[in-house]
Amino acid sequence: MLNSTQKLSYLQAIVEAHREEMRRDENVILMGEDIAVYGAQSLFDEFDESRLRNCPLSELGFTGVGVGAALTGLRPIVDLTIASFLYLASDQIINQAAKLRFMTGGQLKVPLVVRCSTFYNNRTAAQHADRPYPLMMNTPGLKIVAPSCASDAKGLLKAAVRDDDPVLFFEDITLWGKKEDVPVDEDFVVPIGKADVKRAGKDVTIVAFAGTVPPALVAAEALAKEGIDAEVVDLRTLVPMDKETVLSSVAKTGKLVIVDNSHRVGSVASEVAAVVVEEAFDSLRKPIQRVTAPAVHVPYNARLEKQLFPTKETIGAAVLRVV
Amino acid sequence: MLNSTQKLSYLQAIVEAHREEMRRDENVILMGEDIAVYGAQSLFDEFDESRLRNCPLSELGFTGVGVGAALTGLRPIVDLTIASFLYLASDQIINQAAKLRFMTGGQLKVPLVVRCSTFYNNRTAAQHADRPYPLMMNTPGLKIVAPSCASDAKGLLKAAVRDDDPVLFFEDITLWGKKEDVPVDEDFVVPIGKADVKRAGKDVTIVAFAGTVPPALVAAEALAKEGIDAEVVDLRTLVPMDKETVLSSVAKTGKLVIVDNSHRVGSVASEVAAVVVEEAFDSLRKPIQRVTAPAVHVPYNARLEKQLFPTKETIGAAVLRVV
Amino acid sequence: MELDRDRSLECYSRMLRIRKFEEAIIAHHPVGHLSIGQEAAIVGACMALRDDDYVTGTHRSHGHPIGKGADLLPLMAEIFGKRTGICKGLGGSMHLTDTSLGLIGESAIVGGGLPLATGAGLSIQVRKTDQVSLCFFGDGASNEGTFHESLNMAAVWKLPVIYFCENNGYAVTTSVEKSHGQPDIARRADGYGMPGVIVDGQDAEAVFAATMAAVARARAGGGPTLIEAKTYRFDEHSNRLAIPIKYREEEEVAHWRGARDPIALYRAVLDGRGLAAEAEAVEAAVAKLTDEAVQFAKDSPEPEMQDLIDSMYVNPIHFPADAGIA
Amino acid sequence: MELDRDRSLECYSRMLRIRKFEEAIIAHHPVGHLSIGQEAAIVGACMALRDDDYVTGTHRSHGHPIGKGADLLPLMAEIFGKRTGICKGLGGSMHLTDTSLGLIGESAIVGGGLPLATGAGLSIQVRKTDQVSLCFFGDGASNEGTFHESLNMAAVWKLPVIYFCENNGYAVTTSVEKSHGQPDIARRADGYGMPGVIVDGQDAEAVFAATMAAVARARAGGGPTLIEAKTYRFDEHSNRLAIPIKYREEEEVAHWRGARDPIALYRAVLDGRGLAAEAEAVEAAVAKLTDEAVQFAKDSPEPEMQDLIDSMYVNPIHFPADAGIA
Ligand SMILES: Cc1ncc(C[n+]2csc(CCOP(=O)(O)OP(=O)(O)O)c2C)c(N)n1
Ligand SMILES: Cc1ncc(C[n+]2csc(CCOP(=O)(O)OP(=O)(O)O)c2C)c(N)n1
Ligand SMILES: [Mg+2]
Ligand SMILES: [Mg+2]
Repeated sequence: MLNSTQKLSYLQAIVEAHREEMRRDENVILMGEDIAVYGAQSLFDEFDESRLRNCPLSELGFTGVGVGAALTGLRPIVDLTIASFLYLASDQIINQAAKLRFMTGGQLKVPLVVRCSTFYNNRTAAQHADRPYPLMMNTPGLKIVAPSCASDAKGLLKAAVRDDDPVLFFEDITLWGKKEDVPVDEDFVVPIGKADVKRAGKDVTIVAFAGTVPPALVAAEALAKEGIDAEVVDLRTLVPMDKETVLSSVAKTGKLVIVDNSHRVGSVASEVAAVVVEEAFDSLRKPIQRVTAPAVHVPYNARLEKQLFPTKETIGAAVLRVV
Repeated sequence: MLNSTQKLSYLQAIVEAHREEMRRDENVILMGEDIAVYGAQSLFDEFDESRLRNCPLSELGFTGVGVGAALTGLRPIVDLTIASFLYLASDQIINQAAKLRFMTGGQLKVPLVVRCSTFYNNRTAAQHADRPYPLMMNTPGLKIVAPSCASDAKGLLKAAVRDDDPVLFFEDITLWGKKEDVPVDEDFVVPIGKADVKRAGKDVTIVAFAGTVPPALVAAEALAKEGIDAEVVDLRTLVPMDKETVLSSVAKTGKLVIVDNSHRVGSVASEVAAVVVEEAFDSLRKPIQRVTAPAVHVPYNARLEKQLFPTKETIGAAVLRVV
Repeated sequence: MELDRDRSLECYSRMLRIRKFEEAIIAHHPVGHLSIGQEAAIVGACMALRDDDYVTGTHRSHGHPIGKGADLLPLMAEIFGKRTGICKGLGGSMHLTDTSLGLIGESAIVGGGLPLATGAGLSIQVRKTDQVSLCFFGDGASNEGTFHESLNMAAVWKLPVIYFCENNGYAVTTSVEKSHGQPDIARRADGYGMPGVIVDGQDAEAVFAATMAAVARARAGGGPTLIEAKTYRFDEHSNRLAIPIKYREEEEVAHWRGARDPIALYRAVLDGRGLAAEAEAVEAAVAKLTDEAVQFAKDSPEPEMQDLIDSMYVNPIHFPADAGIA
Repeated sequence: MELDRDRSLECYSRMLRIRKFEEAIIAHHPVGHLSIGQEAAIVGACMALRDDDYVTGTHRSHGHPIGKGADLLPLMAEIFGKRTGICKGLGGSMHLTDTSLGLIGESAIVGGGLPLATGAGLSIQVRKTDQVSLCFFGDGASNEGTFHESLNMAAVWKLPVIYFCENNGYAVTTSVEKSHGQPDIARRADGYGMPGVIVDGQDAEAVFAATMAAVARARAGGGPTLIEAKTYRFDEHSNRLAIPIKYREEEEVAHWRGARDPIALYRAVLDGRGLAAEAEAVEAAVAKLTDEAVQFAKDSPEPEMQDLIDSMYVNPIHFPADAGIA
């Protein structure tokens, strides 16, 4: 099977990762609300309902149940479905999952994956459309990934399931349908903590992740036509961040544009900017540009909603401000 | 009473702010667990239990009750007591308090204050010692304040109670006992969104807030003896941040050290750094230094715990790296 | 409890307005979660309220404002995302909140409205008015922690709140049987020392009677009540969500649609009271009103970025300057 | 249910170990929340468990590991914040978690242990072992949303979980009467379709019997039980918290301390069974053990930054390099 690939959408790749990991290890289970509705119905053909738990609407409770199960031999994947529900579960993730190993002096481990999907540009308005990537970045003990394509989604989810520490997995629904050739190797994993240079370039660094990678790549192609050679670094992991890849790209280009669908203040982009200005100040030749959603809520009206998120145009414009 | 002052501790100043605002407006109420234990017992002498609600242990619920009360004519102050419990209440703050005005097209307002206290350096270990300032910075619609002294605590709390938007008020227990002359004027308010230059200087800017201001000031005095004239800017409000004061200080000094008790990754310090590198790049002459708690949890052991937080020594050392 | 002639026709009209409003949505702008099948539960409850009583609702938000008597035009414009919408096109289908009639939030966060309604109850008690607060929520929502925390607080403090569960048997694809330790949500009330009442949610006047009793108790200072109306959602969970599995039997759906349609049932009641002609007049009026609402929505302009900005803060600070709006 | 001779002496020993351990804390290192007065509830419950059964606890964390039979020395060292502590001095007084005896977390977030214990129950069910999971929590914790969500899930899924409420009448200064819609926490079980049992928490063997029944039910696949042990905290909420108000009557405290001391009561039971001499031997042994524990704690070294670093991750990535450790 090595080296063969399979055309899968981002969401199918996620489901495949479940299937392979559930086959590999009978301690892997999936928990969440209406599992079948969120893409995983085909798993019911192969696995028992005991390992596919449709949960009551109790996000804090079932996330904590996942933690307790992880403490006692299982490797649960908890699907919170829409990322705007993460707040409800945040106490069990921050105060329990991220801390229990530490607080017990290393006696315990919490091999838990928490999935959630950012549901923006989908006309569901402010209570469904958050992209709360930054929410848990400040919490030590957690790993946070946010893939931008089907292969990375599959490989990172498999890495997350195999990791003995808790991992928060952000999916991007604007990518759910995007198809790609995905490795079928059942041991294909994408390492947590490694960024990926999705396009090499020498004039400017564009750091992006999740749903901002596709427009960043399109912007880079458009800029290439104007003779500007942009490097697009896909973070893939938000925590622990692959500083090395970002810093060495900036060392080369001297200019940095960070693209992030989260709101501007306290964003992932802010963290990247802080790291770079602290550690690569001497390579920086221009002000860092953060291209983010503005600090306003997401409206229902689709035309307005669309205006909030970074596009190839706003990314391109930011690059033009610094090259 | 104008211009007179009264010696009050930080916690007493907070209680005085409650007293004055509760006298001024009968719609102001206080809700929380064991109110009397958290400093406000003297309010019971003056106000009815109807306005001083000892709540069951239901943080998400009673915070949401505060939101509902704010929507319908009251101006509740919800005391979550220890900031580590904020996660439990975060959904009602983020998805309701911060969004309801927006989502109803401006029909509603949410004059709510949520208090919580950062409980670090207090030997209570990781589940009590968080300083989750960054947690809600990414949420539009909220205002977030974190005073560093008794006067600011009183003035900002009064401003928060009078504000028609939801305000999150972070207290710092390492400051609770610190006394100061506090204005007794019942209309003394400290405006939200305004930083305060706590010490003027020309060589380097130290941005601090809450419990990091006292060691920053001590460090600045020590540096003065070595001929380094540091300016200490107390942010006071984290969101909406007073960029102007920070940027004009950096324009003068060209060097920036940010001191923040939150964990390093995704910290308040990161946001300040991002703003400055974006908007004042040309004035910056040295790498920005973030002096923060490291990205590890807070241990019970007091000697180790103490090593995690910025001190006058680590602040001084950071300044010396850039001057 | 029988409604008098005028109120019974108003009740019928509101139920019909929900039905026709949503049929128009299906025809003209298919978004959102429909209340078709649940009209008697919603309107029966609202008929027991005054205009100044508070209501919180859910993602299934169309019925509640209509039940409370709201004007259809701004509601329909909201569905279309227009500036003339009740929420300026910013809230949309899950959030039809008409505050002029005491609605204080339709929460698309399941269970999110329970504390809000409880807070309105607290506010009433502190301000010493004789209003009440009614909280609509679903069977699924009753498993959220907010349900527990809210009902307990209301019971301890004897708040004037009516917790009204629209138990339609399912939360998306998950049945009450598969998600609740036992299926009668009202039975949970006893744990809080609160009365729990089960009522036929397809019978508008039965719902009205149960709610009237709870409202009377609340206004008299007797504290909260939990009412569980057994009802049914005729359509799928949401117009916009494909459901890849079969989670309820076709016969079950057919039975409720056929034998338990609350509008048909109430029409029969009105007929029995000799009000057939009046009911027909209501039907004509509602049809006309719905058409008007669709036309109004279609003709209305979309909101602009400035509307969005204006809706963020009462007291903006460094805003919008520092918000990073492109 | 009467414990046999050896088990009754073990029960007495564990109760006494809790008492003496905490008296030593008061004398030598006054931190934390004491379980004095609640020993029968804790130990009675633990006597019904096997070593491989799971337990979660609370901020009042000393009793649970001792009740489960843990070695006192690492527990005392933890109180002192030492490297030889059960949690290397990182967890401390509210978190005495000895995982070798199935303890999987003493949560200082009130209510935080309820989902963890439920998750252990799920794990048992998926892995098909015959273990059970027992969750200690307080009366105050029963008002957290996690209580509701956990009990309901356990009931739906028939998980082998015993929810054991140490109802000591107060959460800090707030009485059950002022914070619960009605004061019997066990009465909430019915809402989840789960048995709810009230037991005298000062009577070790009564608690043992009630827990044995719940454990048997759980092991047999019968699902969860809620047990409420009515007990009392003899001391203040925490050694470290000044309480500026009077929230309980001195007579009440005196009554429980005098007439309802679980250790005195159980000693009388043993005496009645002719085990006075054996009980005295237990007392001597516990006194000696406690002294040893204090000495061990005093003599032990403090943890270093490296211990802290080593405890963060199983699989560290860019760590500690990027953590910003000074
Ligand atoms: C906190 C939260 N969890 C999950 C969802 C996704 N969701 C939307 S509606 C719904 C089902 C709600 O069921 P119920 O309360 O019975 O209301 P109904 O849809 O039947 O009217 C779910 C799971 C949500 N919006 N909020
Ligand atoms: C979520 C949360 N809220 C508040 C607190 C502060 N607190 C610590 S113990 C306690 C009282 C707990 O009462 P109960 O559950 O009855 O346990 P007891 O202390 O009586 O053993 C409170 C309010 C906390 N630690 N966690
Ligand atoms: Mg339902
Ligand atoms: Mg208690």
